[in-house]
Amino acid sequence: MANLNINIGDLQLKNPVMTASGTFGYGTEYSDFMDISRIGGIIVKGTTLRERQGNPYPRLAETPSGMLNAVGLQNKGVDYFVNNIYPTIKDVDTNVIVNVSGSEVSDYVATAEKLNGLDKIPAIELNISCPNVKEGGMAFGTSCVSAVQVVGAVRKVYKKTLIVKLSPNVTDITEIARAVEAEGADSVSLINTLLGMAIDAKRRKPVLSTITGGLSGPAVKPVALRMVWQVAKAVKVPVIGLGGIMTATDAIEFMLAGASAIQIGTANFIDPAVCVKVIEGIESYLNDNNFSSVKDIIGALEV
Amino acid sequence: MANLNINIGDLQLKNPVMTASGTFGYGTEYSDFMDISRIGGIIVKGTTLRERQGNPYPRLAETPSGMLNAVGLQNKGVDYFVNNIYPTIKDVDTNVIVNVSGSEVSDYVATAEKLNGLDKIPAIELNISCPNVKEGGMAFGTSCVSAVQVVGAVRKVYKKTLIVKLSPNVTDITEIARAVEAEGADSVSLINTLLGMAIDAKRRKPVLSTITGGLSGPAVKPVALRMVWQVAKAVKVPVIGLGGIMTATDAIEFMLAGASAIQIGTANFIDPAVCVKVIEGIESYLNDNNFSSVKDIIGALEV
Amino acid sequence: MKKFILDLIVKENVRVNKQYVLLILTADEALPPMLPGQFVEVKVENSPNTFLRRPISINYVDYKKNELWLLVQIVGDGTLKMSELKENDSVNLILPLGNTFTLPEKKDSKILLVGGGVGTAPLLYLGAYLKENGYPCSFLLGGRSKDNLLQLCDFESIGEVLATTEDGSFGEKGFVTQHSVLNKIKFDAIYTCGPTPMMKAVAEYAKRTNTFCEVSLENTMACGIGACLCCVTDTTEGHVCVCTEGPVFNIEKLKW
Amino acid sequence: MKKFILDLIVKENVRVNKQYVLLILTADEALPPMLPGQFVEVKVENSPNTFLRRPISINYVDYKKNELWLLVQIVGDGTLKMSELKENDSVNLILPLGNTFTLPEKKDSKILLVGGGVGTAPLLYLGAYLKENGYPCSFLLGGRSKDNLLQLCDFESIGEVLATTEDGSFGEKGFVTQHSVLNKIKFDAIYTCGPTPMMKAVAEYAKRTNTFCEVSLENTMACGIGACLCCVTDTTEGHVCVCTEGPVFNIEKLKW
Ligand SMILES: Cc1cc2nc3c(=O)[nH]c(=O)nc-3n(C[C@H](O)[C@H](O)[C@H](O)COP(=O)(O)OP(=O)(O)OC[C@H]3O[C@@H](n4cnc5c(N)ncnc54)[C@H](O)[C@@H]3O)c2cc1C
Ligand SMILES: Cc1cc2nc3c(=O)[nH]c(=O)nc-3n(C[C@H](O)[C@H](O)[C@H](O)COP(=O)(O)OP(=O)(O)OC[C@H]3O[C@@H](n4cnc5c(N)ncnc54)[C@H](O)[C@@H]3O)c2cc1C
Ligand SMILES: Cc1cc2nc3c(=O)[nH]c(=O)nc-3n(C[C@H](O)[C@H](O)[C@H](O)COP(=O)(O)O)c2cc1C
Ligand SMILES: Cc1cc2nc3c(=O)[nH]c(=O)nc-3n(C[C@H](O)[C@H](O)[C@H](O)COP(=O)(O)O)c2cc1C
Ligand code: FES
Ligand code: FES
Repeated sequence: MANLNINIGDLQLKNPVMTASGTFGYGTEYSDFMDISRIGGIIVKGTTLRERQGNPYPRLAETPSGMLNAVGLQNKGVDYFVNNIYPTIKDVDTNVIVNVSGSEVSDYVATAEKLNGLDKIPAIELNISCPNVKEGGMAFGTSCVSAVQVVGAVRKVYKKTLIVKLSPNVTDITEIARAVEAEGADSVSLINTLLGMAIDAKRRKPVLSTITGGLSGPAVKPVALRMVWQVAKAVKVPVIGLGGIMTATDAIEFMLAGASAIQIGTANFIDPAVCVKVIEGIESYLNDNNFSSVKDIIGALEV
Repeated sequence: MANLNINIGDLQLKNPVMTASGTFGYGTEYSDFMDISRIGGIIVKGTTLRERQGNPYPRLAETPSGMLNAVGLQNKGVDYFVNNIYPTIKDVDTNVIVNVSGSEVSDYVATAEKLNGLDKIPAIELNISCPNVKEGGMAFGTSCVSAVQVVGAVRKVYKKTLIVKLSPNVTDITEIARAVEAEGADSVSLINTLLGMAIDAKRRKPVLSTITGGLSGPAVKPVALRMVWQVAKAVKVPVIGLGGIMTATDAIEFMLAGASAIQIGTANFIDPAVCVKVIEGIESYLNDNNFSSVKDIIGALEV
Repeated sequence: MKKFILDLIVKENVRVNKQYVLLILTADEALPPMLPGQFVEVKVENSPNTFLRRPISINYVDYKKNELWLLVQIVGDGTLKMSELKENDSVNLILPLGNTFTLPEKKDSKILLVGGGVGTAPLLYLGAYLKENGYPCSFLLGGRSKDNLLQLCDFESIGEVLATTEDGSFGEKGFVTQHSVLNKIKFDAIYTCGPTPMMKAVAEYAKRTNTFCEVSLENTMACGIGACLCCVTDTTEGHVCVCTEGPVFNIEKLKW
Repeated sequence: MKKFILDLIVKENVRVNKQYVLLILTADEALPPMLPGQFVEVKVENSPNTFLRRPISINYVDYKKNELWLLVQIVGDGTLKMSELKENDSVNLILPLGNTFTLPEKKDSKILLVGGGVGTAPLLYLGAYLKENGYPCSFLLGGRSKDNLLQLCDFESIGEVLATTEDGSFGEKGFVTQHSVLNKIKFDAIYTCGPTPMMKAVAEYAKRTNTFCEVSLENTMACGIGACLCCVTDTTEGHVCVCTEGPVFNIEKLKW
């Protein structure tokens, strides 16, 4: 039996499969469908300093092999998370990781500080790549200067594993990856959604209330895979790959490209039990191909 | 009957439907399937100063709702085009436009100069966005400085309609669009392919000989639509929209987002007669919605 | 309520008319408990244009026959493919999803179920459920013409059926909110599902007459289980998910 | 040759074995002329994983019955969906595509057609075409076991059939290039289609024995008509498109 353990900084994963923020609620939504403690890590909803109502409806457009969302970080704020949600999820026997977002550097810092004290939250993922909010969000992740500011500031106050989630809406993602690595990020995760748009030709209106939204799903997989490949060569910290993963084969492709772990997002909507299937599929692949550890396939692409 | 005429600079199109470079050969390949003179404009293969063999096989990977290609500008060079191909296509009763690529600014200039003399070529499209060549190509289109260099230099020697084809692999496409507009481009066309990658998990090898390739087809439509929307607001010259157009409805979406004309690429492979269907579909839409001219829907999105 | 991912079997696909099919699904194992107002998320196979699951209301559950009924209106590729399902085909569902209607306290309440178009789908199961629990109810169904009134016989077997058609081909001529019963009887509870303009008109009537009223909303959905936050509606409590806090809402809570 | 986009009708879908089906297609109008070695591009419907058309060789054309035969090996989603086509289903094809084999000048030439796996598909039509034009030919077919030798009866009705199987269950045991006939007879022309290693071995034999030899290549294709330049193979003349300058190539031209 192949060993599926993977470490991301100090974070110990029982397997490389995590859930992508914003697609898995707080985990409990999926517990009817599978044993969620089997998942390597659960990255919960984007959390901000203060409560956010998110964007108006409609927030969703279906696209060829994908979807656009414009949720806009709806959440009840970090205090509510700490007081009301954390107690209900802290005993899930896996890593619960909080995805943190903000409109100002100080928001990120304040939110990270509050999460730093939570025993059962071993890591946070800094979302500097949300395309669906007017201020902050993606703006931080599309220039090295601002990415460095926010990561540097959070690194000072946050002592556990710090993952930084990168935006694909950039000319050179390796530049940003290297910049946040230099600021002390323990890992980078990519990709967040691609900025896209849908139009209803009949009504001559945008489908989304915000006109543009974030594209996810299999449609983006080729772009995500390319970026993971580029970033894995550019940085020394472990890379977490995501974008359009639907099957174990997809997950394996990301790991071959250089990802140490992967996240599953949109696929959860199509099959709420997909995470365990991917874990099992990776295990079979390793066994069938005589790999003793999942580490053996990280970056193992023959080029 | 709605009027379908559109002008792009001095270029007069009988309708806004063109074919995308590299997907329609020299046009004649499709003449068994439809009357190609009905198409508004035929943009022929990427042409370079000297003959190019392109990249090794494999050059193609199928992806969810799309494909990756790594052709790498295989063509026999501009002299061969002028002497051998031009004579066979110059009498097609539509606009034949040459897509021009190069590895150095001087290549672009020399190629454009040779094409400037051809009577029946009313326009060229400068490809500063090919992701499949090592030198030049996309590199020119991902920084304002280099885009300005090549467009400025070609503008000096090329007197007819100059279209510049933009790369979507950038942080801010409007910046590049404005820069090339300032250098005298008569129009911008977008998007070229998104840089992507495909992996064969079984063989643990990249699918393409070049590892990465260009993503096209419906998968990229949401990104293309968003970029056309952004660029149409940012520049005054007409915008030509493309990326994943399969149907008349798709084409209309691009025009509502601000495109004055559109190009059809990958869809030609699925249905070699798609261009005339799109033309007819646009005409029906205009008639059904009481628009007297196709110009009425350009940028007519209600936001 | 515990949710399941199940592969059900098509027992029968009844062509109701050009636009509608009734899918009668079954399974080897007993179907789990489901409440009126709840819905399922259908995985559509063989449809390149259908990436996400499709939400469909629970039209009826026959526990004795172990049948789940879905009434499907063909509007796009996803529903078209559902309508082409054949006997013994397998179809993957997540169920049961969403909340349910709030029943009145008193069994002798005057209850009206108002439906239009495919919105009548959840009302059949609601009516049957009310009846089973000892609540008599009446139906007020609206459509463009008689052809658009679906499952009339099924409704009639449960309670009184009132109707309006725009062309007068059945029941009273006009819209549901113009039906004479609304001037004659003061109902204790109204439950409604149908096109938004219809539900808004019903809600207005309920507010005017101070009647308890719940509406069942539609919305575009991705997950159906409260994970994605794509399906919100604006309420007095802010944005809430239609898939978990709805689809059934008291009109007092909506910002209509 | 003029190319067409045609909707053909499935007249019969013959299950050859677990891995193979034979699609017999027809049309109301007379099928256009097609040559051996040419192929069609099939549009696969209802398959979310199949975006591009799929190239399939012309297996046989029966102009009298107005039938086009396609022999399909199920390897992925596209060919699986093709294998599920039912009588009277419509299937959209672009045809005829590619070049053809070069026939010898002399009718009494000794001709051998060597095929393996699904690569025997174009050889049936080539054999029939040769026969019709007065050229006798022999077939040398290879497979893992007898089950893998397809359409044996059809081949036998055209000419002599020699075979090799890896397990010896039919013909001689071994690979096609080990067949004894190759040591006994000096052929004037060899045409081959099958797995690349097999074709390379045949080409080597042909070169060694100085025999005229054409191979039919496979390749991943997008357009099938020479427009996209995705399907190149490396030749003495540089990169050329398999879909237009092939699929049939003289081995002298290939860089094997
Ligand atoms: C809780 C709930 C219960 C539902 N119950 C039923 C039911 O019992 N029977 C039934 O037939 N349908 C029901 N629907 C609607 C059904 O989900 C949609 O009709 C279906 O998703 C359309 O899928 P499609 O692929 O056929 O159409 P698409 O190709 O997705 O869309 C076709 C057209 O329909 C419109 N459309 C798509 N989805 C919706 C929607 N949710 N509401 C309104 N318009 C839409 C699109 O804008 C487009 O114009 C319900 C929806 C919800 C949210
Ligand atoms: C000129 C030509 C003629 C052909 N004639 C026939 C024929 O008569 N009968 C027949 O069954 N097949 C034929 N093929 C092969 C056929 O096109 C492929 O098997 C088919 O495209 C696979 O589609 P799929 O969706 O089922 O598999 P996919 O899901 O696309 O692929 C499944 C597996 O098959 C491999 N594969 C895909 N395409 C090819 C290919 N072209 N060659 C080799 N491996 C491939 C993939 O790498 C993958 O491992 C021909 C191919 C060409 C180029
Ligand atoms: C509905 C939805 C909500 C999302 N919310 C967040 C979020 O709050 N924070 C974040 O970092 N990413 C968010 N994302 C992005 C995903 O985490 C992921 O990066 C992206 O969807 C690509 O992966 P996928 O193709 O597997 O979905 C969201 C995506 C979707 C579809
Ligand atoms: C096989 C192939 C070859 C291409 N070659 C060129 C080229 O030579 N020059 C160019 O500017 N774009 C080239 N492109 C890009 C297309 O012109 C177009 O920008 C892109 O495919 C997006 O449009 P689509 O989704 O409609 O195909 C090529 C695309 C494909 C698929
Ligand atoms: S559909 Fe995902 S939260 Fe409602
Ligand atoms: S498949 Fe397009 S050129 Fe051959």
